[in-house]
Amino acid sequence: MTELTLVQAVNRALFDAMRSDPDVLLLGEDVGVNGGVFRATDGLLKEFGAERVIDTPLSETGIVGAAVGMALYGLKPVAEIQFLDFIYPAFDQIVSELAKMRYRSGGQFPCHVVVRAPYGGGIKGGLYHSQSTEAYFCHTAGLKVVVPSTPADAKGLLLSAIRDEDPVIFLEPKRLYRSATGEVPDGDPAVPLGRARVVREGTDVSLIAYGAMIPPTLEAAATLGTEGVSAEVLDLRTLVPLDEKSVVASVEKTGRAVAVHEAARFCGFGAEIAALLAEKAFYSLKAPIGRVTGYDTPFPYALEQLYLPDAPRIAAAARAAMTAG
Amino acid sequence: MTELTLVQAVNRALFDAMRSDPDVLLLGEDVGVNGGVFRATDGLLKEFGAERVIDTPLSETGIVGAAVGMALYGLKPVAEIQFLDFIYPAFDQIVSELAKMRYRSGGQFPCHVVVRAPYGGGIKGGLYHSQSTEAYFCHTAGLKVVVPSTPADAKGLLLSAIRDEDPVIFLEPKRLYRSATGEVPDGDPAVPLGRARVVREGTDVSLIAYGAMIPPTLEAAATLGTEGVSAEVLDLRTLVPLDEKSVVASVEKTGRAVAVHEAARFCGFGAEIAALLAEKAFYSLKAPIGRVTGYDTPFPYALEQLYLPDAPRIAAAARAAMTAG
Amino acid sequence: MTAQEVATAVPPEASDSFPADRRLEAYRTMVLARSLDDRCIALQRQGRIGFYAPHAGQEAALLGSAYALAPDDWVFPAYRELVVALVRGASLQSVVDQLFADSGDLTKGRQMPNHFAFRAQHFVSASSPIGTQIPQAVGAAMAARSRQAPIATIAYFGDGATSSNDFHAGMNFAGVFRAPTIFFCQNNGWAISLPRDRQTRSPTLAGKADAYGFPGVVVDGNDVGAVYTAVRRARRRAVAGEGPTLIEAQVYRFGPHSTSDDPRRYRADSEVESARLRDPVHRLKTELLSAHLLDEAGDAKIWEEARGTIQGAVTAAEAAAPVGPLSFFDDVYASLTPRLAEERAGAAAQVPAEARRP
Amino acid sequence: MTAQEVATAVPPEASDSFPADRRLEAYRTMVLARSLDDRCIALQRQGRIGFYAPHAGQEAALLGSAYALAPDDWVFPAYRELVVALVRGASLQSVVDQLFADSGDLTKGRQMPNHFAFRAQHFVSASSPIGTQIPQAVGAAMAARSRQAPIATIAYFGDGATSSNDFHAGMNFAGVFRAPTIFFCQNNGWAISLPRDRQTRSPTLAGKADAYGFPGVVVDGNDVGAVYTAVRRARRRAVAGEGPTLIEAQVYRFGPHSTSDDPRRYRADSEVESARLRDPVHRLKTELLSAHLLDEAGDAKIWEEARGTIQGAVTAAEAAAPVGPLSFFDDVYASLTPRLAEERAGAAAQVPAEARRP
Ligand SMILES: Cc1ncc(C[n+]2csc(CCOP(=O)(O)OP(=O)(O)O)c2C)c(N)n1
Ligand SMILES: Cc1ncc(C[n+]2csc(CCOP(=O)(O)OP(=O)(O)O)c2C)c(N)n1
Ligand SMILES: [Mg+2]
Ligand SMILES: [Mg+2]
Repeated sequence: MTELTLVQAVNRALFDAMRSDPDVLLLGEDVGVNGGVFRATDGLLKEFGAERVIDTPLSETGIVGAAVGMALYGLKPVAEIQFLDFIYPAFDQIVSELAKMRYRSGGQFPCHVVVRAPYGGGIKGGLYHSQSTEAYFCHTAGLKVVVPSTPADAKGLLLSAIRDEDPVIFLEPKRLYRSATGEVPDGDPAVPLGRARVVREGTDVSLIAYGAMIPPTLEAAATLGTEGVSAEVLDLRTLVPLDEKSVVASVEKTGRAVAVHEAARFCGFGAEIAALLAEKAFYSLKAPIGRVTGYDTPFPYALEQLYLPDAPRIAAAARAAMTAG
Repeated sequence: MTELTLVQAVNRALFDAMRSDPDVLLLGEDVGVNGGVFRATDGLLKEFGAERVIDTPLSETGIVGAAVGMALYGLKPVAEIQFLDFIYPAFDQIVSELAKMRYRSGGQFPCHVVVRAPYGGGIKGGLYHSQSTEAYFCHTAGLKVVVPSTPADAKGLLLSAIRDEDPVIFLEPKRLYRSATGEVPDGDPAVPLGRARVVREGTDVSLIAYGAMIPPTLEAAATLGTEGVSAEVLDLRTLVPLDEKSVVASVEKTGRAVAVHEAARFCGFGAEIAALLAEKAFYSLKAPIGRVTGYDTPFPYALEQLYLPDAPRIAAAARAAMTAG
Repeated sequence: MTAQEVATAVPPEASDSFPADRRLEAYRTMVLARSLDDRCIALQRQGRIGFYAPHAGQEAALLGSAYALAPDDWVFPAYRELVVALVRGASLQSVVDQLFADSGDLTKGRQMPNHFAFRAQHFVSASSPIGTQIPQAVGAAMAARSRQAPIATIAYFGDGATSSNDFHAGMNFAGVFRAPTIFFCQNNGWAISLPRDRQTRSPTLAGKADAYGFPGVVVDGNDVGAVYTAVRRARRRAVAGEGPTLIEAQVYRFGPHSTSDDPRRYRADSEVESARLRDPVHRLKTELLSAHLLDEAGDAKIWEEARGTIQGAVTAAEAAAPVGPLSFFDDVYASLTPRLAEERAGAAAQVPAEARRP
Repeated sequence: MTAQEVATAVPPEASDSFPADRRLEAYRTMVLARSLDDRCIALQRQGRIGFYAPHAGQEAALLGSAYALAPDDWVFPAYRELVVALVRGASLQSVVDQLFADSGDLTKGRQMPNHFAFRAQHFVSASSPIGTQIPQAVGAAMAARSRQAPIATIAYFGDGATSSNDFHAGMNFAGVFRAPTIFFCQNNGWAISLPRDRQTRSPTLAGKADAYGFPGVVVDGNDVGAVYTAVRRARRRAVAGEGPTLIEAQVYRFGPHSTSDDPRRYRADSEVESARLRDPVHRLKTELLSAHLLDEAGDAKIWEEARGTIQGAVTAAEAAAPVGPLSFFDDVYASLTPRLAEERAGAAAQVPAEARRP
């Protein structure tokens, strides 16, 4: 076990994956000499050389397009998009190519690429350094979508993502890059994709969150605890494939649910959670399903703290669920 | 009144808009000399000339990027994307620029562009001529999203979209381009954005659909009628801003809801409908909320009829809602 | 040194010439290709296949390039390259099965006709979005080099595709990383209704390579030998580590863009007629006739054989079983996710009984 | 005729030269710009503003181009062009208010520092995604022409942006439609840590214009007069209906990419030092000194005045009210949608009382 920050855990996972598999390689803007603008790839160029840690021109289309070609040939590229906000020039390659390659070829051409991207607000990044548009990718059949919230998960899930056979969009909560620290197993702590984690058990209300929303959700749960409300906190970890069973089981137990994410509300991931529960946990529901999310505006700069869900908003939604009906 | 097909109604709306406002212009691939691959822009080049009906190079980035610039300068461009499946090269211009221009400039630079695109399956188009990815745009604050289902609405909503002050993604159900015919008012039949339409009244279950899903939904409602189930059919027409009131009111009346769309289910628009109802119509709900949608696979070719929701699947979901509990 | 000069600077080798002993075989394949085109348009008109994108007028460019490649090279096609797949060893039957989307279709009936994928032939899955294969070909080339495989990759695309994002990205990456990639642009004069001159003001498409720091060459795409030589040389450059080449093969699309297109709306028949004077099939035939490798009787037989072969494949395809009714749930991921398994079970309950028969 | 030759073929005019009577004013602005840069980096280090992207080293390119434009021209900036806004009449206060995101900020505190928008100056809203302004500038130029407005649009971007999709699309559209657009590329040698030579193998960036059929010119971006002349001529071409021009102004970024960047990770101090020998501020000063339009005492006063002016603006910004706490719901659409109205009401209930004070 080593105490690491989340970004250090990402870095370790990349080191481990590249050491254990010569087919793994990295490409992206500023990932080599500069070690990544968040230092996630620090030291990798030195150890693995410029054929495996590739500083690319400023083209996300090129980064993902080339990664797709590399994967077709048999390598395991890990592409970095500097900020999730800058992934859209690669959107066509991701949704039209990467997501559909195995399918459209009748299984002849699997195409395993991991696309890493820091996402989310809380760093005063304004409209273009704060976005959280995981729903676009979750709605795209063929992609897996993973969001860690702790250093241990960041390492374990990234290792699993790199070893998976399917394309994975791996979203790193940049707000937690340095603020989240924790013990990380040294060996090979692969954390399986597709399994949610109960971070805190509870019986009255299920708070369903992921990524950078886990800390404020836990804070809300603690506050609720002092008020005699027992909140269960679920960290989804993998959005696709979603661990539906764990979500449904939690709400069957508690009867109340609040979905939390920082992305805009309308057609956000919380809508899928609500829809899932309104279908499969309907008879257990004791209260309307709450959503605590970013607002349906672009991500603001000066007022980001009002935009972002925080513990008081999450607790308020849980209280509303408790008193409903 | 004139009897028109849906694509003819689109064509009429473009004629009317361009005749009444010299600032309206069109651009896209094959829209001029060829009159559009579906003939939606037939005859426009001849009447309005090459400065207002612009055949562009093969670049959706260029089409939308240029349209944004034209709108900033004060014109009202209507950009055609040949198939919704090919909009992704323009995704960055749409979500990063078009959607956010007014906001990020503090209201100084409104940017009114209509992006028209035929969408949806049923024409044996396979993965890349059948998509229905409205959810991407609905999740993007700053965009309005409109989907007509009849010739009269196609004309009326397109006129409203062109006269609106905000960017509009206007999705045309290509499967209905020629198969849907109907009376279309001649004058200026603007149909306001943001209002759903009750296509068929009912008391037992609300079927909530839009675009090309309206005909099979009506067919299902008719079948249900013969079984003594009174189904209400709501045509949303505008997905953003959604007419939440009408949706909630219908389900408050019926107590049961089935959302229908051809897009993939996971994080699709139906999730938002379900989430809305699970929040705001919770106490009226008598049964789990159903979703009849495309499956979570890419859009197939040979088996598209099994992929697409049809009247039997919709009716089955409504029956399930009736017998639930 | 301009791009043109750089390309010329690659010293010619004897092996750059189209092998004389394969010219008749090439002609046979060309006739097969042309006949297949005619037949497929008819099949589509009869409603027996759903769509078709013809290659008539582009056969010499397709064949010349295909013959110049090595078996281990990787092909990144657009949608008019079925002849390339045939030259690389894909069976005519598997091509026709794809058009019919039957159970013999290696793409399992998932794609529209013309969107082939032949793993064994390193013929990568085609998609409809224009240009996306271009940076992929570059990535595969980089991957091959990093594994020390002495191969090249080739990306096929049209004049219209030069306007795409992916062309720019792929060309630039190839230049920067000196990828062993051949960019093979078939300039057939049109992108649906947009003529080449409205696609870009670049004097030639080949000249666009300058912007990425590597050579571009124009070649007469009706001349199978000239195309072969251009691709051989580009391939040698690539494998020798000298980097990519852009080849612009100037051809003409004789037919409609696809069976959904009516070219009379945007171009004069006379333009087509004059282009047909340079018909690559006719040209190779004339060459073979004057080299006494072929006579008219032999030619007639070749055409007849081609039609017969095609008829056999079509008959077999029409007799083939359809794809399994729930097969469209497979291959989304390496294995079914719980959600897909549930959806599949739901669909199984809905599929009408008659469709469920194999 | 190569692109270079075409550009040279535009006949020179007297008005192409930087007006002698504005050189001192230009120097004053340059000093203001440099001083503002230094001050803003300090403000960011002190945590008083959130971010800053410096322009030091690029002042002559910025000023030379800005002075060459007409008031009705439209500017499509990247994020280092605040000097251009100043030359066009935006107040220093409004620039500083944007950096502080206070209630004087015309962008209402919505964007990070350096992402300006000044409607009155036709200075279009900047965004972070690289290159997106380029086709927009082309569209605006097409719109202006269709309204018979005798203006040009100018798109500012960096060397890195030449790899973007939008560069390719915008350049190609401009060529095809002969748009009256000036593409002004400030090649400052770096795109964060990627040096120009790894960005593309194109010998010059200006040469990329060939691929789109219009001229490209290289200009010494440290020479305000040379930049002015190049932009004047490109503007005349544009307004005369002769189409676009790409200008590559060769400059050097003295500072970090932004306050988030540590350039020592990727470049040697010695490289910066040698670039500083060509400092554009120093160069213009030397010119003015030798033309006896300035002496050292006058220079010192200019610097002192600049610092004073900046201090005044900073003081005012720090005293300004913050933006209204619920203002972030405005301007998503022309008017609040029902959903946003509801969300706004919900947020109002949550905003702590102290934040609600104006
Ligand atoms: C991104 C994208 N936009 C639009 C289309 C529609 N479309 C299909 S083929 C085509 C023209 C392609 O022209 P070219 O590249 O010259 O190839 P050709 O068909 O002539 O072989 C267009 C516009 C598409 N498939 N993909
Ligand atoms: C699409 C996109 N990808 C990545 C980034 C991150 N990024 C910000 S500035 C920059 C480098 C830009 O270089 P250049 O165009 O030369 O402009 P300069 O900063 O040198 O003025 C990068 C990669 C971005 N803003 N947008
Ligand atoms: Mg073509
Ligand atoms: Mg730069």
